[in-house]
Amino acid sequence: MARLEARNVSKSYPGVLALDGVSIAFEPGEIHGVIGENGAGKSTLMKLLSGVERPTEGAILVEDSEVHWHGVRESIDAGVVMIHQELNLVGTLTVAENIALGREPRKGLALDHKSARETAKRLLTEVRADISPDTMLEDLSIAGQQLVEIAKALSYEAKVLIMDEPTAVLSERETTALLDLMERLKSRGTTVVFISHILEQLIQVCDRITVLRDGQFVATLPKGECDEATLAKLMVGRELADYYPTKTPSWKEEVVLDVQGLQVPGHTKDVNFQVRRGEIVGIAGLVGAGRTEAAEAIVGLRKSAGSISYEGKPVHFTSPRQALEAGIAYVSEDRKLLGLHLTRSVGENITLANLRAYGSLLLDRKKEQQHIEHWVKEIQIKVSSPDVDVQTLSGGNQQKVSLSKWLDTQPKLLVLDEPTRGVDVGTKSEIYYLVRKLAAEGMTFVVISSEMPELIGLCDRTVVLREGRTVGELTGEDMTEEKMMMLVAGVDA
Amino acid sequence: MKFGPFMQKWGVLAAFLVLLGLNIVMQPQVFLKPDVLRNLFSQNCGVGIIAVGMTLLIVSGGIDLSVGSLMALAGGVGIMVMNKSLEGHAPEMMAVWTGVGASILVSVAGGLVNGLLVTVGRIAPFVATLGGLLAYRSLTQAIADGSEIASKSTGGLESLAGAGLPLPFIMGSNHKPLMVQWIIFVFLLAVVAATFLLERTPFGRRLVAVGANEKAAVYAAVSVNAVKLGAYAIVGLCVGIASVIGAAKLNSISSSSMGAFYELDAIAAVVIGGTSLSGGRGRVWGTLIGVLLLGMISTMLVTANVSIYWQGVVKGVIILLAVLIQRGQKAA
Amino acid sequence: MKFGPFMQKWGVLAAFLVLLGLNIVMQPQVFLKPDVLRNLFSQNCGVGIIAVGMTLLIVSGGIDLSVGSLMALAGGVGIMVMNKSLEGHAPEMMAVWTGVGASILVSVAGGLVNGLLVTVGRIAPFVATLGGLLAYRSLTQAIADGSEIASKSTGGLESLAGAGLPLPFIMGSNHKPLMVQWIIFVFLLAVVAATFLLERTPFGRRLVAVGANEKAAVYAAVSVNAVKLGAYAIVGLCVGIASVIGAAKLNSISSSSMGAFYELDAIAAVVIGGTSLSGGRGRVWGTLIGVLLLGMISTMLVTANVSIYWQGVVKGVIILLAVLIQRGQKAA
Amino acid sequence: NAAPEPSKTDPGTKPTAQTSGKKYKIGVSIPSADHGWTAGVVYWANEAKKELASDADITVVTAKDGEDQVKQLETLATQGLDAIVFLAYDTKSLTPEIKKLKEQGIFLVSVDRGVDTPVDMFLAGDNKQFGKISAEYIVKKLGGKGKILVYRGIPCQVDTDRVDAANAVFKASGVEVLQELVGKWDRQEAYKVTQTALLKYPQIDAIWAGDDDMALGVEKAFKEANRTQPWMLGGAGMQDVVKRVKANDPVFPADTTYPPKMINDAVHACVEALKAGKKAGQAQENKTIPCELITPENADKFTYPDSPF
Ligand SMILES: Nc1ncnc2c1ncn2[C@@H]1O[C@H](COP(=O)(O)OP(=O)(O)OP(=O)(O)O)[C@@H](O)[C@H]1O
Ligand SMILES: Nc1ncnc2c1ncn2[C@@H]1O[C@H](COP(=O)(O)OP(=O)(O)OP(=O)(O)O)[C@@H](O)[C@H]1O
Ligand SMILES: [Mg+2]
Ligand SMILES: [Mg+2]
Repeated sequence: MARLEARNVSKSYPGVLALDGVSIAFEPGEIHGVIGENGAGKSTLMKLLSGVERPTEGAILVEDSEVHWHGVRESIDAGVVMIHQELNLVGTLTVAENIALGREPRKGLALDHKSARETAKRLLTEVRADISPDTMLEDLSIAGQQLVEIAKALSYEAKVLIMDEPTAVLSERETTALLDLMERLKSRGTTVVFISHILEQLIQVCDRITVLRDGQFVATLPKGECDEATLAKLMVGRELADYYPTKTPSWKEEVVLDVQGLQVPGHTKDVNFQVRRGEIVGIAGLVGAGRTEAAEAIVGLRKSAGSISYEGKPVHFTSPRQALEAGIAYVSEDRKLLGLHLTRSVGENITLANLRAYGSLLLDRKKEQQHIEHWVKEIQIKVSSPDVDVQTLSGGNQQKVSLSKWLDTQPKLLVLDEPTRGVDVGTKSEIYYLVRKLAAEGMTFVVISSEMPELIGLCDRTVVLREGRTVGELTGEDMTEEKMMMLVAGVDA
Repeated sequence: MKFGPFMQKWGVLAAFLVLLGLNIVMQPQVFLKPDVLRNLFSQNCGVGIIAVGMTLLIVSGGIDLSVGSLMALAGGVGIMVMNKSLEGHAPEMMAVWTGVGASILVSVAGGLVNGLLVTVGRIAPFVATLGGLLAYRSLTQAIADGSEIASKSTGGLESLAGAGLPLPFIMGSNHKPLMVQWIIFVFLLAVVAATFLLERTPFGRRLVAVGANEKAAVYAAVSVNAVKLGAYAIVGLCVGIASVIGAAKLNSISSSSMGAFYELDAIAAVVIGGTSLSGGRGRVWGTLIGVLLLGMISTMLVTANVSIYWQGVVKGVIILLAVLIQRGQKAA
Repeated sequence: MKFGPFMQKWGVLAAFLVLLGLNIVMQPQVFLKPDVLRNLFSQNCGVGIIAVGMTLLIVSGGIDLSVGSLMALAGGVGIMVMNKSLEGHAPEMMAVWTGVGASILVSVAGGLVNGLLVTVGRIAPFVATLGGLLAYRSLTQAIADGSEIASKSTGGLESLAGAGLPLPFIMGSNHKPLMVQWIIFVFLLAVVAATFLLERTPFGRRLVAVGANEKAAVYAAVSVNAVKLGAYAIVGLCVGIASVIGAAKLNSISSSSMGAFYELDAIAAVVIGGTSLSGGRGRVWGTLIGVLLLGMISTMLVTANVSIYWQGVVKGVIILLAVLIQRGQKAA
Repeated sequence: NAAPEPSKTDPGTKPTAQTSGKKYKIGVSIPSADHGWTAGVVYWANEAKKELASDADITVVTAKDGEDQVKQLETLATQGLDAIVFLAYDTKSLTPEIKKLKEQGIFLVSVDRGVDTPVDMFLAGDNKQFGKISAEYIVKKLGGKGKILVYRGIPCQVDTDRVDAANAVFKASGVEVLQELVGKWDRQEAYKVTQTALLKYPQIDAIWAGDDDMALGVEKAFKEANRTQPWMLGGAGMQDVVKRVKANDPVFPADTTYPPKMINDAVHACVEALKAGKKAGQAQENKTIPCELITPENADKFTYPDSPF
């Protein structure tokens, strides 16, 4: 008897058929992976299964009886809990209060803070998060928030726990802890549904993996039959030959950016690195290493001390506008809050940073349209029309919009912060090729990433930060996961 | 704590104390009298209680423009019910309390109507309650023929706003122990209750959640509509209490001027107090100081004999200064 | 298109047309007169132009409560400058246009002050402009001693609001071709210009971006402060134009009542028109309909001889109904 | 425009109305009830509407400010009215519109405040006289010396006229005006500012309040503070106060008339004039409604049991 099942469900949004007659069943005590390209319908399917949205057609069944949920309360009562792809927490409440929200423990009339805090502490320990329950949520990094989200989901003690790309914002250490946690949940009989674009993780923990493509069910493979090549082929519908582009060194000797002794109060103490023209430089580090802050300081988003020189001249930008005028652009890791205008259209988002190129008084809408179409095609943004709101896009496609916004400004130096977070393998590979191609044409890249294979596969060189300091640099043959891991975590070889 | 965050947190209090200090220095003969402080509280009880309720509502992401009109309506109905009771020869205080009950009933009902328009009707709070601002006032004028509704109570109603506790050792300007009216305690009680509600109860935490991130609240299975409705009902209750205080003070209500502009004063006090108009964060004690600050400006305009034509400039500038020293705050 | 989204988009227009239809059916002798429609436009030019500016400001996430007071101040200063000019024996129309210039100067300056308080001062728009609401009005009363400021122009100032284009074939109720005053064209021009600005220019895109997600706008290299300042200046300009229209219509301005409650009417028109008070999306044509809808309610209350005491109820209920049919909209 | 042009708007009704006593269409435009006295005006206008229901079809509209009043008059003008009775919110602001109405041949009756152009009938209240006689009474009763408080209303021409006239009298006498307080013609407001003023002034001999509503608020504040109640003189002949004057209440030895009923008189006069065949555009007929001092002796004359003010 399946614990949770979707039978022939379809879901349509205005202009989009997101799901087309999908059937899927989850058994007790299994870890079930779900994969598919961006926009394949994974999140939509999970929203139907967790009562957030209702199917246009088909049925949802819990232990073989059909359910018609009207809201999250009912699905939670039935034992189905979902961690959404986008964070849904309250910034102005503490971690403990967020975890307790909706089911606060009481002492008389009042909220029982002590018990809420203890529960939070216990759950945070379970997800291996070193976070105080009294921290304001908005003071946490995205990774921290994601861990809180997971802790909150655990607190429901659900029978089915759906996790929609929980690892996208986590670094190695937290990811490993999370995969462990899944195993423990499974041994307690919980069903875990796990969505991810990192196939390696899926293969490691899943008992079965279901593949979706274009809103349709493709296949469900048992553990033994899953390997990266097969899965990728099922997802994309073709063979993925060379995942990373070949590293043809395209850089020149000229140093474009030279950062020396960069200090961002409270975040970095001594960041040093150089970037040459046409080079792709990676920056590795654990969450909290200060990579994002260093990048933000460079483009004028944060106050900093130390020296930065760009194209041979010392610079000190006080706003991204100045940085952009000099040719430096920064793609934020937090696409939801900082990278995108969710309530505006795809097209508007893509051209926002580059409006000057479309006229100073009047917008050249034809030219704008051409550029928008170019990017939608170039990096395969799956969208029915560029006029729809970005918030209706799937997570990975939103990431692509954020990327296009900056590519459209044609910067000389582009700083990418977690550029492929939530992007499917097929498109990821295409983004790598695009970056390589642009580098060959003379564009310079700084790539901040928590995925080591990505840094290794894409970058010419990787700078490692630890606790706000540059602790090393790896090039060529030296760029291996072991060496990088050691530098990142500060354990001596 | 650094200066910036310190001021962000305590700036409104600092502004209040500075203004009080200035007043004491410039007019010691008035501002050193304990009566002044007592009056400051008693005069601003009504708008203060409403502002306290409004704080909770604004934290939840709502707003209520109808409070002043609803106050007139509730007060008017209350007095009429009381008068009817008295005509039926009910004992004075019983009639008075019947009237009080009617006022509270009307105002809570009014609050619920606002809440239903916002939740079930899915109308933006600003417009939903703008309708009330117009309609409740008009209704009051209709039942009062545009004029006053006078109470037929002989002292009973007034007693609600009078009397109180004498403060030992502290002499009022009439050389008798200073009386602290009960209504001041009601106001302070409202402040304490709202603080408790906001910061110590599940409901309070849900108010914050709904105001800060409605979707997150939905996903956490919080009944968003119930929370919102609750917030509007609380404002209604506060309006009801304020209407009783207003009616008791003058033993009558004016259908056209009672509560006029209270919405603006209450919202101003909330915002000056450091609560963000965009919801999700707020503090009741700040509102208390905001109310007292606005009240003190009014007192000051009288004692300093500021020309009527310049009063607005003085008031406007002081408000801006009070808020400027809290700058760095998130935009409301 | 389904009914829901259709109504969300066109509901306000539907509400307007339904109300117009009802009025025509119930009072054909009034509402079939072309004068009535003409008056609807001419009477609401002033508040309409301000509402148009306010739409852009609200889209950018701001709000301006000071518009009514600033209008009085700008109008007052304009008339005084004109009178001085006339006393100096300047030619009538030159004096008039000098006054117009002064009004515009004052109002744009006032708008910029608001903008600076919000951007550099980092004060929440609501409070920043609440200060202006009080201060500008008070300043006007101070320069006018609380009474009216009469123009010394003999017809020149009035001519700005008079005359216009005669409509061929359409007769007014005085049996002469109906005159469409220039100010109506100014209003319509403002609507077109603002629509264009919002939808066809980089500035408009930035306004929207700042209102929808200010932080993301900063990250997208938008000069947020410049955009906000621009929005406040535009509102200032609109206020200036409205003040000239107001002064020209009345050949005087009343320091205490000119522009009173314009902030409320303008904001109401914007919200009724479907622009979200939380910023990031809005439409100028909706505001136009919102202004006309509110104007028609006022006209209707006069022509239908609704009892004075019930007018507020009627107005409130119609506003709510007009917004109810657009429901499903995001809360403002 | 000496003779009335034949009605241009609604040829059907006007001639018949004039000849056969059929219904006149009359518009009444007044400020909205934002304080006690204007509430009285609204009440009396509505009374007139009822009283004259058989003779005239009366539309009463209230304006929230001067501009609003202009708009309402514009709208009324499209209605084919025989006459308009108005109490100007702002006199100068209304003048251009009144000129336009005149051109349309509508019979115009101005009440209380004059506009800057002649109309057909003007029932004038006299705010300057109001200020003068009330102040003179105070000076006389105080014997030319003493300390008083003056209460102002909402800033506008009426308020300025009353207060300036009163102040002129006080200045010329030995009576000292301690302070002008702002009571906005409202009981609550006056009560509030008095509470504060009481802390400042140990001795107050009398009160000049520009309106009875304020006087009642002042009285309440004194009572609450347990202070010796000074006597006071308010204005506008509010019924509660008139009753107390009549009963020889020491707090209210007298009052000044400024009856909101003037609007009612005006509507009646207007209908009379129309019935008598008076036409628009002939000479202006002036009536001044004198401000009188109400004393216990003549109080009966000013009693209207049903009036809300
Ligand atoms: N609210 C909505 N309105 C319109 N279209 C929507 C909405 N939500 C999702 N869609 C569309 O449905 C399709 C499936 O989206 P979904 O989010 O389920 O993809 P996904 O498989 O989770 O992709 P990703 O890996 O990028 O997260 C997409 O084309 C998306 O644009
Ligand atoms: N020393 C510290 N003490 C407390 N909190 C810190 C400290 N350093 C960083 N943080 C918090 O942790 C977060 C770390 O994220 P940050 O973006 O700086 O790291 P990162 O190196 O960019 O890693 P990632 O991009 O993987 O999140 C910051 O937002 C900050 O709030
Ligand atoms: Mg997804
Ligand atoms: Mg980072």
